[in-house]
Amino acid sequence: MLAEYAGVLVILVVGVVVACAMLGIHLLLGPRRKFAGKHEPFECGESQIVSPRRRYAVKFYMVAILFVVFDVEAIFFYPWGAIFQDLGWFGFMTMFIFTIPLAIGLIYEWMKGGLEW
Amino acid sequence: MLPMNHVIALSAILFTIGVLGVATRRNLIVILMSIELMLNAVNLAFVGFNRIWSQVDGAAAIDGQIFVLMVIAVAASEVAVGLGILLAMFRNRDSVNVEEVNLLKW
Amino acid sequence: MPIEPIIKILFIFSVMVMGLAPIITWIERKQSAVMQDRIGANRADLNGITILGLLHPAADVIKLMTKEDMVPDGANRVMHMLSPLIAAVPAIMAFAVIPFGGVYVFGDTTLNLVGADINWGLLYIFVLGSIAAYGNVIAGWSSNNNWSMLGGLRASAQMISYEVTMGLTIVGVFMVFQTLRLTDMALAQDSSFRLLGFLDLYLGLDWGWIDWIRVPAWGIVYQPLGFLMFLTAVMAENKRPPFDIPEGESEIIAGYHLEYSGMRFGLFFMSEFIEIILIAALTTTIFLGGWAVPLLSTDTIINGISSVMGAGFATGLCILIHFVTFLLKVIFMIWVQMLIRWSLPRFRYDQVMSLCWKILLPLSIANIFVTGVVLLWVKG
Amino acid sequence: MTTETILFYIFGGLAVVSALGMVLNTRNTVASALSLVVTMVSLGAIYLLLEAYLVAAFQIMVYGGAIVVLFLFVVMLLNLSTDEFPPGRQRLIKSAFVIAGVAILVQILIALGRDPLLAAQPGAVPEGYGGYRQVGISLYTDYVLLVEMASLLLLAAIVGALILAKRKID
Repeated sequence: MLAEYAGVLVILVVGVVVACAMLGIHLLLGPRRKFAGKHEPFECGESQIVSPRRRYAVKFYMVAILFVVFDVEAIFFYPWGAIFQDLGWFGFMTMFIFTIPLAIGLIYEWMKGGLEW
Repeated sequence: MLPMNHVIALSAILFTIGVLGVATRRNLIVILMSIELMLNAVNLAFVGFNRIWSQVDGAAAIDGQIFVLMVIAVAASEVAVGLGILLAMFRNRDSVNVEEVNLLKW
Repeated sequence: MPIEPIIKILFIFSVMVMGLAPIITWIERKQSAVMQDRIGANRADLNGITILGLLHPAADVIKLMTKEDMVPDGANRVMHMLSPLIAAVPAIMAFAVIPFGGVYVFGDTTLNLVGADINWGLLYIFVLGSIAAYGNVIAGWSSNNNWSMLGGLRASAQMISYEVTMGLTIVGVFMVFQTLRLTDMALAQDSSFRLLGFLDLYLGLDWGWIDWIRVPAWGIVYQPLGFLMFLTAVMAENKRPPFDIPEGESEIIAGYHLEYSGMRFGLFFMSEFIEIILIAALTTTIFLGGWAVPLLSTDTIINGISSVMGAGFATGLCILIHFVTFLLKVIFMIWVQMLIRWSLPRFRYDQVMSLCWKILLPLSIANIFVTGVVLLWVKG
Repeated sequence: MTTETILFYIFGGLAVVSALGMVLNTRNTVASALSLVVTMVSLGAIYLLLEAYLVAAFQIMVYGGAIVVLFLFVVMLLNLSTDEFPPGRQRLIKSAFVIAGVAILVQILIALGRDPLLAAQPGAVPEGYGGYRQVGISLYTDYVLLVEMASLLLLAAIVGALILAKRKID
């Protein structure tokens, strides 16, 4: 059973080794000249006025909520799509009914302004 | 072939870690993450037991994995609503410490 | 450890990642130069030999390697180091399931030209995509910089939004080909059908030339809308112009990789280019017939050549033809992406988000159900 | 030991260590969330070893890729980077919790070691076990009602989350 996934393991190893090697060579070759001010976070020539560790708009959270819900919807679609022709009209109606509440949810969010930026 | 008792033992260990997280931590986010961990431990047990009973009366049985899919759907809804509650709580109390939420109404 | 997957993986890795990725930085420069009526990259030279500017990728690598490795004050050092790896490694790993050739029979052995022939190959790519989203958000968070943080949040919001759409736009293809395995999808497209076949099937017109007007049975023929939506979604997922809001230079300087220098930045940069190749390879495999030569199926090619040369040689030549076809299609799709990138101005953030949630998502669900009705109607 | 067993112990160990890292890390909640990602991905790998392919993919996509992203967003948006263990008397009570929990766990583990059913090796799986075809057929014939219920649950989640979070935070 593992034979199919041997390729995945190999490419995981290859990818990690190559990426780490790139970072490693860079660490060896790059110069190291530190002085005060150089390592300050870049802020268009100013010193940092506010810390980035602060609160941000909640809209990002709304997008993430929608994403989680629709990602779960999508995982129900994948196996359904791949066996669709075996399921026939019954499967079609199943998924149609499955989609209706989610469509209502999307429309509700749309109407409430959850999709506006 | 995997040692099945170790799979189930791993599930038990993860579940215990989740329980201890819920019991000891005060940050609501970490508590929710521990709940996710507990759900995952149960999922592991479902998949493991499904692997043991992969055939019932000669027919392939997949019910454990179906349950895992359902748990995934439940966990997604739980997280969405739970974090919504967390945001509401943060707005009102300016904290996500569960011990400061001791009023039924504010 | 079997030796066969190692060879196949190393082959596709060296061709697609190590070979093509530096070259497309050159393609991009030349393409932009052509479109802006300039000459383009031609300065890097060895003793006056420039080879059309092809030395620029090498110069880039040398430059990135010899820059100082900077970590800003107040940054989280471990995560600052880790996030370029999280962005680059999944992009590389996705090539394991891309078939770069079909299934060939040599006597009693079969050769399947794909690194890992996974049953759920397409989902494997989605899985890697969902992991890759962490690279940007961690980069933004760990840099201790306002612009980086905003860029990281924008990047992850955009990536997760388009991940859902990307998944749903492709369900129509699953429904047509009835598989999640990329090898099977490519094999299913290694054929053609009669464009006017309905004339003699339904109308009983028995004209001889109907057989000659053939169309390759590619995904793009079955799912033209799906192809357009998928291309849009994956290009937005890759965060390149016109969807480069997370790194919009004019607004948030460079976004999440603002505080990255040298090869750490290079890995982000490289992962974007690897993803261009991945998008090209993926759309080729799913929609453009993969390695299949248009209108010439594998059997036709092998039978045609083996009547002259012998079966073993014919199969070998067929492998070569298929691989070259695949590579040409991939380069064509890379060129299409470059064309889009240099033609369109950047969208606003709200436009990108409404394109995803208000247009692509409803359209892709409608596409799924229309495909379903048509499929069931045709199958009776 | 076969390769699969070795991989199982590697990923199982990774899962336990990162789960502990999530629970014990009080200084940095972002790191906690990222530890949780490692747990989820290791569990996905273990599902693969248990030949539950589709579930493994969905585990990493939804848990690793979606749910933890949501956690990470909330941690970052609210800047909840620190937390501390409770002081004083409560610490005593919670230590009792920990000891009781570990004691029960040890009991369970001992019981598991003696279980004859789990000690026996499971047989080979039937053809197509855990693939999308088998799971899909089962899901869309025997468990159709469950699928429809899941969709209603997700609708409830969207509406609930929107109502709870719709007011602006700052």
